Amino acid sequence: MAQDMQAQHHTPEEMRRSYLFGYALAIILTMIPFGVVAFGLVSKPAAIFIIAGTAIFQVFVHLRFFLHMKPGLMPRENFMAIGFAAVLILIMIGGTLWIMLDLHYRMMI
Amino acid sequence: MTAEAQTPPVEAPEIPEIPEIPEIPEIDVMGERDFGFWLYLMSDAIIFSLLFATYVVMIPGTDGGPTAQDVFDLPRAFAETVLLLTSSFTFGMASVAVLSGNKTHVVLWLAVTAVLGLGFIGLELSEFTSMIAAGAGPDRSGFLSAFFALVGTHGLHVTAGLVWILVTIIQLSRKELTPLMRSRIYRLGLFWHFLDIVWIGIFSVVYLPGVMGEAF
Amino acid sequence: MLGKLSWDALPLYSWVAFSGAAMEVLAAVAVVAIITYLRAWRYLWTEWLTSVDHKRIGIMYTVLALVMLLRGFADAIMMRTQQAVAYDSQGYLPPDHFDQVFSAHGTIMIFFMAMPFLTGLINFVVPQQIGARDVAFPFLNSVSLWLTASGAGLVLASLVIGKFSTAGWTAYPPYSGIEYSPDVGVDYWLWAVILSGVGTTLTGINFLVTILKRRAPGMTLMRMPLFTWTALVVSLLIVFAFPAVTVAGGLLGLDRYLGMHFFTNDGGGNMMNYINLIWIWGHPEVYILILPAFGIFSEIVSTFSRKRLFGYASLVYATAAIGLLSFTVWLHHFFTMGSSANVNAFFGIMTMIIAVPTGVKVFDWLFTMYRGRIEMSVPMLWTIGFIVTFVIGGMSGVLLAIPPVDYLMHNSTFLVAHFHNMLIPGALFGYFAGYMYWFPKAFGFKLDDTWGRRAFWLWISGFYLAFMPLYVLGFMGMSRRMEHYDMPGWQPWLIVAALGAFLIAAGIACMIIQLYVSVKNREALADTTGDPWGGRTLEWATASPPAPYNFARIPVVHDRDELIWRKEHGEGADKDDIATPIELPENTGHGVIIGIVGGILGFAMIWHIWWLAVVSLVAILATIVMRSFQDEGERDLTDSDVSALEKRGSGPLVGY
Amino acid sequence: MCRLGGVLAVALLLAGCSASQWPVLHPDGPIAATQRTLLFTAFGLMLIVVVPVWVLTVIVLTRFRASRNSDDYHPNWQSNTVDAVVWIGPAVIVLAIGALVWDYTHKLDPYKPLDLSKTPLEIQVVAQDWKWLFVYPDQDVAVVNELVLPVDRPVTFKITSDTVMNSFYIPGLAGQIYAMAGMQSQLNVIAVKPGTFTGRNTQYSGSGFSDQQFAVKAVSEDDFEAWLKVVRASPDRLNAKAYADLAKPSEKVPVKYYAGAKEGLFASIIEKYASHYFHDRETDTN
Repeated sequence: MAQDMQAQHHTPEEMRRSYLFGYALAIILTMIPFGVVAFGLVSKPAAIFIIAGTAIFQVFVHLRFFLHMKPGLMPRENFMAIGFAAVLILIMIGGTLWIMLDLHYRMMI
Repeated sequence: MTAEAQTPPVEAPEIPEIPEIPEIPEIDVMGERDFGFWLYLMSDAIIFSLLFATYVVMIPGTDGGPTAQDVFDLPRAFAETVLLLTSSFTFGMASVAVLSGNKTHVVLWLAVTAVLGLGFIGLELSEFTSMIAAGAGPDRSGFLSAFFALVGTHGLHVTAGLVWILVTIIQLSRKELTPLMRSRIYRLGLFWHFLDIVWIGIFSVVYLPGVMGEAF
Repeated sequence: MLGKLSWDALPLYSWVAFSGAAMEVLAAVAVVAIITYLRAWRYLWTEWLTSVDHKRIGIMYTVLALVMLLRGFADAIMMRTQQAVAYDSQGYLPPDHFDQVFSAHGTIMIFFMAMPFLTGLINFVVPQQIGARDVAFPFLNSVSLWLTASGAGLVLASLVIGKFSTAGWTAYPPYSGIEYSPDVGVDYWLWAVILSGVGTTLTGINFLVTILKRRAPGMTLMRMPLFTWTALVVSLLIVFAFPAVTVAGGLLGLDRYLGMHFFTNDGGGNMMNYINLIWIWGHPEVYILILPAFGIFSEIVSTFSRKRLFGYASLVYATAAIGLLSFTVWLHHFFTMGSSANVNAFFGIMTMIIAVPTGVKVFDWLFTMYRGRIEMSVPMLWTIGFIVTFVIGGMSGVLLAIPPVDYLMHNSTFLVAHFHNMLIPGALFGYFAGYMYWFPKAFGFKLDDTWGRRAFWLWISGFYLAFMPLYVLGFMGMSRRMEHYDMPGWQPWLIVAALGAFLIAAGIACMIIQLYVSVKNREALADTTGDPWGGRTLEWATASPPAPYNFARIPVVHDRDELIWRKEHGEGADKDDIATPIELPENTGHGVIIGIVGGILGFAMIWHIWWLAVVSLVAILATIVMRSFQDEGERDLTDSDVSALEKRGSGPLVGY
Repeated sequence: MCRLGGVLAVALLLAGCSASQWPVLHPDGPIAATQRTLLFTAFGLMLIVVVPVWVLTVIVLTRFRASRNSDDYHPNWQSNTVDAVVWIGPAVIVLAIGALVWDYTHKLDPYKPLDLSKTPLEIQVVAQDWKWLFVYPDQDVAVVNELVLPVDRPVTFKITSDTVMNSFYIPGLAGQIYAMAGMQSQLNVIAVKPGTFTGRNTQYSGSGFSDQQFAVKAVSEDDFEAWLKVVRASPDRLNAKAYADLAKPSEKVPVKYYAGAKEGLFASIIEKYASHYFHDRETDTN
C-alpha cells in the first residue's frame, strides 16, 4: 500500500521538508519565466527557451516532491505507465504539430 | 521453408520443475486502486495533451478577432499559478497530517486547500466573464474556442477536485482515518497535484508565450 | 419542456424507415412480454443486471454484441440490395435514408458489436486464464457494461425517435457540424460514442490492473496465455487511445452546442484537426479490435494442433510491437488531405512496418500447426478461414499504405473491401471462434458442430462473394457511400456482392439455429469435465460453468501451458495450490442505474431537454458520491458454501 | 438460379473487356500510370509473403491432420532458425517496399509541377453542393461540371471548396486530393492522349453526393481553342449574383458555360472563410 510505503520510507518530518522544498523550487521556477516575460528581460526566442526549460524542470519537481515519484516509493507499474504515457504524449503532440503545421503550410499559406 | 528441416527439433523446452516459492497471494486492494487511479490520470493526461496540441494548432485561427496578446492578463494568470501551487503545498501538509494520524490537521489543511482552490476558480471565472463581456467569448474564433476548451477543462477538473475535497471532509467528520480513507486521500492528492502539473503547462504554453505576441 | 422533441420525430418519412422502426419496437415489446410471461424479471434483475461477476458481465457483453450484430447486419444487407438495384435509378432507399444506414452500420459494428464482443470475451476468459477470482474492480466493470449498453440503446432509439447521423461512422466535419447537419442525427452518434467510450476506458483500466496485479502466483508475464497478453496490450491501447476520440467528439460537441469554431469552415476553424484527432484514436482502435482475435486464434491453434505455441516469445513481442506502432501510423487515413511528401512517406513506411509483426504472427500460427495433430473443429475452421483470407486484406492494406497508390484507391470501394477484409476475417471470425470455443465453459454444453460448420462455410463464401467484387469495383473507380450510380459495368459486380450478403445472412441464420439446436440437445452436448477440448490453459481447470469464484484454491502456475503441465504431472499436480478465504463482491444495482441515467442524460442532450440533462447529471454524481460513503459490500463464503458449490460440478446450465 | 449465374458471368466478362471501364488499371495520364505501375510492383512483392502462407496452409493441413495420425508429431517443437526467418523475411520485403514508398511519394507529390518546359494551364476548381465549378482564369471562362484539358500541356489545379470537405478525383488521369473551404490544395496533371474520363467527388458530402460527377475531356490544342470559343459565346457571366445562385445546393446539375468570371472570384471564395489566411498568402508569395 502506498501509505505503508511512504510510512516505511519517510517520517512526517521528512515529508514536510520534501513538500516545503518542492514548493520553494516551484515558486522560484514560476517566478523566473514570469519575470522574464513580464519585464521583457530577454529576446523572444530566449524567453521561449527559458519558459520551456523552467516548465519542464518544474514538472519534474512536482513529480518528485509532490507525487513522490521515486523508485521504491512508488510501484514499478506506475513508472511503466508514466513512461508509456510520456512516449505517447510525445508522439501525439509531436505528430499533431508536425502534421498540422505541414498542412497549414501546404493549404493555408 | 527449408530452414526448419535443418534445425534439430527442440523437443522439450526446459521447464523449471519447481517454480520459485510463491508468496501467499494476498490481494493488495488499495495498491490496485492506486494503480487504477494512476492509469486514469495517464488517460486524462492524454486528453490534456491533445487539448494542448489543438490549442497550438488553433493559435492562428483568430478570424481577425482578438489575439492572445489582446486578451491575456499575465498578472492574473500569475496569481492563479501561485494560488494553485500553494494549494498543492497545503495538500502536501494534509498528507503529512495523514501520515502522523492527526485527523484534525488533515481536515484543516484540506479546508485551506479548498479555499485556495476556490480562489483559483474565482479568478478563472472572472477572467472568463470579462473576456466574454469584451466580445472574446469561445464562439468568437477558433483560437478562443481552443483557449476556453483547454483552460475550461482544467477548471472543471479543479471544480471536481473541490467537490471531492468537500466530500472527503464530510467523510472525515464521520469516520476515522481508516486505511480506506487514507488511501482515498492519497488518490485525491494524486489528482490535485496532477492538476497542478497541467496548470504549469497552461501557464507556460498559453499565457507566457501568449502575452509576448506570435510566439509559435 | 421537451426541447426539440415533437411528433415530427417519428419515422414517417419513408416506409422502409417506418417498418424498420416498427420491427424494432415489436421486438422490444416481444422481449418484454416473454420475460414477463416467464416471470423472469426478478431473476434477471438479481442474477444478471445487478451482477458484478466478470463471467456474467462477459456474457451480457456478448449478448449485446450479438444483438447489435443483427441490427448492424440488417443495415449491411439494405445497402447491398440498394446498390444492387440502383443502377440509373433511385433504388428503394432515398439518399437521406441510405446515408443513415451506412452511418449506423459503421457505428454499430465498431462501437456496439465489435467492442462489446471483444470486451465480453476478455471479461469472461481473462480472469480465469490468470487464475484470478474476479477482476480488480467488479463494480466498475458493471458500470462499463451499462454505459456501453446505454450507448447502444441510443443508437437503437434513433431508429424510432428522430434520425441517425448521415455523416458516416467517423463524422467528419464540417459536414457533421451544426451548419450542415442541423438535426439530431450527429448528436445521437456523439452521445452514443461518448457514453460507450467512457465505459470502454474504464474497462481498459480495469483489465490493466487485473492482469498486472491479480495473476496467480507463479504466472510471470512470460507465462501468460497469449489471449491474456493481447488483452493486456488492448487494455493499454484503450487507456491511451480512447482519450483522443473523447477529445475529438467533445470538441465537435462544443461546436454543435455552443457555436464554437474548432472544426467549422469559418471563424478560424480547422476541420483537418478533427480528422487528425479522430484517427489518433481510430488507428489504435483497429488493433484494439484485431489483437484480441489474434489472441483467440493463438489459443485455438495451439489447442487443436495439440501442440505448444510456436514462437511464443515472438508472438508476445509482435503483439507489443503492434501495440506501440499502432500509435505511429494514423496519418495513413488521410494521405489525400494534402500533406507533403515527407509526412506522407514517413507514415506510409511506419504503416508497412506494422505488417512485419503481423506477418510473423501468421507464420507462427502456421508453424504451430506444423508437426502437430490438427483437429478440424469449428473454432479451428474459423481460424484457418482467417489465415487464408486475412493475408489478402494485409496485401491490400500494404498497397493502400503507399501514398501514391492511396491517391487512386482512397474513398473507393477498394478501401471498403480492404477494411472489411481485415475486420471480418481478422476480428469477427476470431470472436466467433472464441464464442464457439468458450461457449461450453460459459454454459456447460458445447454448440452443435454441424450447424457451426454450415455457418462457417456460408460466412466465408459469403464474405468472398460480397467483398471481392468491391475490390474490383474500386479499380473501376467506384466511390464508397454511393446511393445510386450510372455506370452499367458496375451493376453485375454489385449484384454478386449482394448475393454474398445473402449468403452471410444464411450464415447468421445457421448460427441462430445452432444456438437453438444446442440448447435443445444440451444434455447430449454436455461438458461434464470442464475441459471439453483438451485445453492447455487455466480456464479449462475450472468447472463448466465455473463457480462464482472460479477457483476454490488459487492455482500455482508452473508452466505457460499450465493445464498441460498438470495433466502431465498427474495426481498431485495441484498440491501447491493455495486455499485462501473467498470473498465475493455483492451484487449492486448502482451500475445499471448509472448506465440507464447516463443514457437518459445522452437522450436529453440530444433533444436539448436541458432540465432533464441537469437532473440526470446530478443523479449520476449523487450515486457516485453516495457510493463513496458506503464501504463496499462483500460476502464471505463459508467452507460449506464452497464445498456445496464445488460439488455441483460441470454440466448444462449448472448454477443458472 | 443457374441461368442467373450464366447471365452474370457473361455480364462480368463483357464488363471486363472494355478498358474505359477500368480507369485505375488502364490510365491515360502518366501520373496515374506511374501510380498504377507502383501498385503492380508492390503487389508482386507482397505475393512473396502471401503465396507461401497459402502453400504452407495447404501443406500443413494435408500432412498434419489428426486423422492421418502422422508419426511426425512433436508437441513441443520450436526452432529459433524458423523464428528468425519469419521475422527477417517480411522485414526485408517491407524494407524494399518502404524504399519504393519514399522515392515515389516524393516523385508523385501532387503539388510538384510537371514538365517545366511548358507553362502549365491553371484551372481553379471549386467544390459546391453538389457540383464542380471550373474557372480558367487566364482564358476568363468558367464551366460547371465539365472539364476540358488540352493534351500534352501540364495542368495545375488549384482546388478549394465552398461547402463541406470534398475530394477531387479523376480516375485515369491522376490521384485525388481533398478540397476544403478556406484552403487551397493543388494537383498537377498532364494528359498525353485525347480521351474522356469521369471525375467525381469521393468524399461523402450529403444527399446529392451520388450524382456529383463531371465529364473530363482531354482534347488537342485546336479543339481546346474551339471549345473555348463555344464557352465564350455563352450569354452568361459568372458575376457575384450568378455565383451566389450557383452556389446554392443543387443536384444533377447539367453542364453550364460562363463567358467570363468575376475578377478574383476564386480568391474571394477562399477569403469568405479565411480572410487572414489569404492575406498571409498574398504577402508571403509575392
